[in-house]
Amino acid sequence: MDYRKKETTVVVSQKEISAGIFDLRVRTQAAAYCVPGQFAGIFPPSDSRMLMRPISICEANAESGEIRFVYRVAGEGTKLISALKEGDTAELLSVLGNGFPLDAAEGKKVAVMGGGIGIPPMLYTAKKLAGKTAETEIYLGYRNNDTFLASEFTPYGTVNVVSEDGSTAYKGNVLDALKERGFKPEVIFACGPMPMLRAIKRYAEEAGCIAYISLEERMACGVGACLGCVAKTVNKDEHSHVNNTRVCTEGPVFDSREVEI
Amino acid sequence: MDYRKKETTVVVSQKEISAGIFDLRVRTQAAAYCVPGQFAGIFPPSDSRMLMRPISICEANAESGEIRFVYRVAGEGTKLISALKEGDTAELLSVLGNGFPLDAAEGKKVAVMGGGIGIPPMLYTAKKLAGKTAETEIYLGYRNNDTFLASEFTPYGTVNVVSEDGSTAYKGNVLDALKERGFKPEVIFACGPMPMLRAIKRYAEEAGCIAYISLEERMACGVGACLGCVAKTVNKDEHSHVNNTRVCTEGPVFDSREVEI
Amino acid sequence: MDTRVSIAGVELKNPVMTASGTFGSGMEYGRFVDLNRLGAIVTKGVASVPWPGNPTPRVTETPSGMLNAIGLQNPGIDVFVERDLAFLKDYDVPVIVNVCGKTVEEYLEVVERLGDTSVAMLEINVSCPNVKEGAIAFGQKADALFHITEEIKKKAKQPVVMKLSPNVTDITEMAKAAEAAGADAISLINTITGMKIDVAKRKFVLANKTGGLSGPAIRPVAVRMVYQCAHAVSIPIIGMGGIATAEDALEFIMAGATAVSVGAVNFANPYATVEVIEGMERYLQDTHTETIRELIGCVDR
Amino acid sequence: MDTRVSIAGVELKNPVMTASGTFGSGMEYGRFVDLNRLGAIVTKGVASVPWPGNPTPRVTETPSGMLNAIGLQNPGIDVFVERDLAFLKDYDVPVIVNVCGKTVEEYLEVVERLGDTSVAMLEINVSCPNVKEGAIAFGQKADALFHITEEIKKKAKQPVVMKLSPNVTDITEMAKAAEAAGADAISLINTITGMKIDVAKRKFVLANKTGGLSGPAIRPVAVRMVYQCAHAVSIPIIGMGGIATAEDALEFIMAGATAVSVGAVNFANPYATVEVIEGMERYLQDTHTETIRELIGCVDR
Ligand SMILES: Cc1cc2nc3c(=O)[nH]c(=O)nc-3n(C[C@H](O)[C@H](O)[C@H](O)COP(=O)(O)OP(=O)(O)OC[C@H]3O[C@@H](n4cnc5c(N)ncnc54)[C@H](O)[C@@H]3O)c2cc1C
Ligand SMILES: Cc1cc2nc3c(=O)[nH]c(=O)nc-3n(C[C@H](O)[C@H](O)[C@H](O)COP(=O)(O)OP(=O)(O)OC[C@H]3O[C@@H](n4cnc5c(N)ncnc54)[C@H](O)[C@@H]3O)c2cc1C
Ligand SMILES: Cc1cc2nc3c(=O)[nH]c(=O)nc-3n(C[C@H](O)[C@H](O)[C@H](O)COP(=O)(O)O)c2cc1C
Ligand SMILES: Cc1cc2nc3c(=O)[nH]c(=O)nc-3n(C[C@H](O)[C@H](O)[C@H](O)COP(=O)(O)O)c2cc1C
Ligand code: FES
Ligand code: FES
Repeated sequence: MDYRKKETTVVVSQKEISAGIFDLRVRTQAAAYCVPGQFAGIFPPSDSRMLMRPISICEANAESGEIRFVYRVAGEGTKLISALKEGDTAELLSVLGNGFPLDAAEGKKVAVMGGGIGIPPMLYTAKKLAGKTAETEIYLGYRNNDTFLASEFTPYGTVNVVSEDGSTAYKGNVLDALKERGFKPEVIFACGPMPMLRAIKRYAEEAGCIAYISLEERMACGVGACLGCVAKTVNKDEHSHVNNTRVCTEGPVFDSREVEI
Repeated sequence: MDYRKKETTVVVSQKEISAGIFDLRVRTQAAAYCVPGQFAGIFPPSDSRMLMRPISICEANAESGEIRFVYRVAGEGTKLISALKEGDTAELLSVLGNGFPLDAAEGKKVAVMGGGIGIPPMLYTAKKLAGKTAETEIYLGYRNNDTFLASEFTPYGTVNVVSEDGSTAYKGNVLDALKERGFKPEVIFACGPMPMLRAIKRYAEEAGCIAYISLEERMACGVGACLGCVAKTVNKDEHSHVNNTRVCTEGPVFDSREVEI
Repeated sequence: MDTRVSIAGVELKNPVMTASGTFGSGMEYGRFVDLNRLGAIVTKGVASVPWPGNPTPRVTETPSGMLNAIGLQNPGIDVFVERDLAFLKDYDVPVIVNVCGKTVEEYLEVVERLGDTSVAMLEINVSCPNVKEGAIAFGQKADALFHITEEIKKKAKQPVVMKLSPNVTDITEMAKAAEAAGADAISLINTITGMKIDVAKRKFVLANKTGGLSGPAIRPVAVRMVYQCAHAVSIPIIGMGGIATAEDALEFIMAGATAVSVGAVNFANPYATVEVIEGMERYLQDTHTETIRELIGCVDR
Repeated sequence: MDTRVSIAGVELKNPVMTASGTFGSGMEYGRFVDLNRLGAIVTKGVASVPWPGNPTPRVTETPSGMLNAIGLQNPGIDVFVERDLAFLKDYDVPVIVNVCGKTVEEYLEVVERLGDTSVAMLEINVSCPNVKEGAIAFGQKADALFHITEEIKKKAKQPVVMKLSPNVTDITEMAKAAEAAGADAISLINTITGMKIDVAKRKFVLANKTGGLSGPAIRPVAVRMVYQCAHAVSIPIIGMGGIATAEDALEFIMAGATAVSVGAVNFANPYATVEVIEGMERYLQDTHTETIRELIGCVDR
């Protein structure tokens, strides 16, 4: 269960599934070694750009040998990546980081929560949790009714689609919906924008449940060497003993109690 | 007869016509404005490489709107250019420089001489001279019997293929062959390596004929602005009055008497 | 939407100039862009007499940049005034003449000759790394820079912009020396000294061995130096170094530059200057910013 | 074919090292390359006590380069000796420890602690642009550099390499100061101070505002400085700055470096170090060059 390589992969397909949101599938042996919550570094096809773009694994299929990424075009790098077409090659550094501790969900009431472009890794998470939990409720937060990926969650739990503008079933944020439904998870798995993760951290502390949250930080190496990507921790970190842990290797998934966000 | 643009052209075809020698055809309106001896700047498809690669026009066809280049892979830039395929785009700055003064050949005995990768522009030159001269003899110098392009010259004059290793009709250099044949040109048009051009300059002075030679120099702008590409001149140059003339705009073709090489 | 800026009393339609030595005197690029669209044209360095420059090769490419060792080839002030300034008179664009010399006297000669021309400003090149005498020698020591600036200010009829070299330990010292000596503005950065070796031939690529590095590669260094100078002096700053797009230009303005120059990128994209201007206009529009002047130094606000 | 070089009596299998701070202590990249293949491993800067480093964002990309403002986060010498040096003991590769500090005393503490370890050499980082105290303050003034070098030489049990900053007017002055104070070698260049601004947000991209520029963008500057130093001092030089390929590494060696370090490029290509070594071997073979040592400084021959 350990794979870490930089390699040239082949693009199986790429399409724009929503405005500015792309679904990219590549073929690589790494597909057999992924855990939900892990990510890959995709290098923009550009020889003036040195750094990879960390993108979460949205699905990985050992049989087909395919990894799927769903990402938003945020800047020049992702724009270049979005121009890749079937048959093109994509340089990938994978598999990076630690995924969600799925075992912690065994037999529990679980909330899977994703916000915005944090939703893709939660699809893979929900899928891998299927059958393991006592109950899975899925909360997906969007800005409006452009609810990319939402329909794909249906097989894996009760899906609650939340939007800021109220154009979906629930209005507000994912925690509003959870409270409205009166769901009381024992474990939360979450990825999304920082305000959402902060709210979840607070909620988990108050409600006495455990939340695993996936953090984002600027990265250079992706493998723990450069110390570029640290997050503040409550306790001394393993590596430098300075309450600054590496998101790329100790994360990106953390027990919300461990990090100061 | 004046066209100077940077534009995105479409690759019509590209093939390797000899080891490391490529034949690239692109579609551009510039094709209607070319004179033999002029060149274009081809930008390598790479966003870390700022400068164009000056490549002579090997043929231009106003009707089909195509320009043909024949070039050798010399370094990283030409290597990247050689990977372009039909349908790809190529960034081109053209049409650059002054071509051969074809009128000077009107009714004269003319030698068209090309050496190595200096041969491509001479094909276009020979073609455009056809019917204008009293007589055209063509001298093509190669290292060995890899005589790329030679057969294409046949319609335009008596072709004499020379090689350093003697594996073709004549052994030695193009001037050896000319002397061996006893041909006495009134005008020479030439492109090739510096030693060949130096020898032609000397020959022309001794034989009292006029030689137009095409020079190479490292270029940045290609349009006369940077003063990167100068050649030493006998008289004060037009631009800076310092006996340093710009190859990209005052050349690349010069009367051999004007330049110190 | 208002893109106007002014430097030492000279009004510019917009803050986008050409960098000296990369745009000739405008003639060559007039076929690609409408020169009247430019904020100003900064000409190639001109000396009191013609200079032949360095042997070739003079230019080569590096990752996201290039090295040049032109060595300030120029026709001298006489030809320049007769030909280049005459050509530029037909355009409605302020002309900034870049001045070079080997001694203070040589600089002064050019400055005085330009006194009764229509030239809008003088940019004094004390930072060219490619000539042995003069130039950078004045640009790497604060006292030498102070002295030459003072002398030039005594004779100059136009506002004086001192062009600083990045090849120094502390750029703010140089900026302060220029300001203290009366410079009306500073421009930066000139090129960073670099070298390239052809490992197949085991030879220097440039005949001059070293050359000046320019292009996008150096942009982060240039932005940093502009920011530092903006905090060290209160005269206006013309920022440059690797500007290719409006975003790049805005980085300099937000760091504290009043105007910017597009240099080596002209070679890669002869339309770059006007594209930067248009992109800037779009940025103002899209962000509902009334004037470009609001953005000067805004990164600190 | 012989790729061996020696620096201050330390024998290296080949001249290819890792640049401090880009390779951790080797652990992380041991999954990509065989650490035993390397000429030497240069570790991340270590101080007398743990340093937390700067706030994030600490890294960002620039054209053919990157900026970092890690701020020398490190676990301090105790953890470093127990964990990192212990890990490296299992490898047959010389270890060079990069040392940082805020005061001369702090540097000395680390140097002394390393005295009775198996460490092969010490690299003294007086050139990190990302911390406010210490570091670069010692690296931008010749007398300060002389002083700290002298003090360290008094206590050091291993050969001392002084790592120079490129953010100076004259790198040869610094090299000479280090040599005069007894340094056994110098390494250069550390990063060039740079800045990036997010024009959409009108904010600095890095929390620290400035960062150190590294990567291929700076290579021409680094090669030039190595060349200059090779002509100024006779102690060996470890060259670095944007090395990505064997050709790049050979540029430094031909300019006068005895060894080279691969830095930021490890992030783009984790196999870079070994690819550089292999490419160098191919070059020696293809050009019928017997030893890499013949190539040191050969551009002048
Ligand atoms: C562990 C992890 C997983 C992620 N998963 C996804 C995902 O599944 N889908 C998705 O759309 N996005 C994801 N992101 C965010 C994604 O990495 C950025 O949007 C992307 O790097 C932006 O690159 P760019 O070149 O388009 O932007 P630019 O702003 O041009 O990038 C410049 C530099 O900043 C870095 N950068 C910019 N924004 C971010 C960011 N938010 N996080 C980290 N680095 C950034 C880039 O990597 C690059 O090095 C993830 C980030 C992390 C850390
Ligand atoms: C007017 C003119 C016409 C030319 N016509 C042809 C042609 O028809 N066919 C052909 O094969 N070659 C031609 N050349 C040479 C061709 O430009 C170079 O071989 C090419 O630029 C090498 O680029 P590179 O990236 O592969 O090499 P690199 O060595 O990687 O290039 C690095 C830099 O050096 C420049 N450079 C390298 N070699 C030369 C050279 N010999 N002349 C000018 N610049 C050079 C490149 O343009 C680039 O800027 C011509 C040159 C000139 C000046
Ligand atoms: C080919 C070339 C010639 C230059 N000539 C001059 C000059 O004559 N005077 C001057 O002050 N700067 C000269 N420069 C420096 C530029 O004006 C500018 O300061 C530098 O290139 C950085 O900007 P850039 O990265 O946009 O090119 C020259 C630069 C280049 C590339
Ligand atoms: C992320 C990062 C961290 C660095 N940390 C250190 C350090 O701790 N000590 C040091 O002397 N240099 C440090 N450096 C500088 C490098 O060792 C090297 O001198 C510089 O990056 C130039 O080489 P490069 O272009 O190959 O990266 C660091 C560089 C980077 C990119
Ligand atoms: S990105 Fe380098 S340590 Fe995390
Ligand atoms: S290449 Fe710029 S003047 Fe000729």
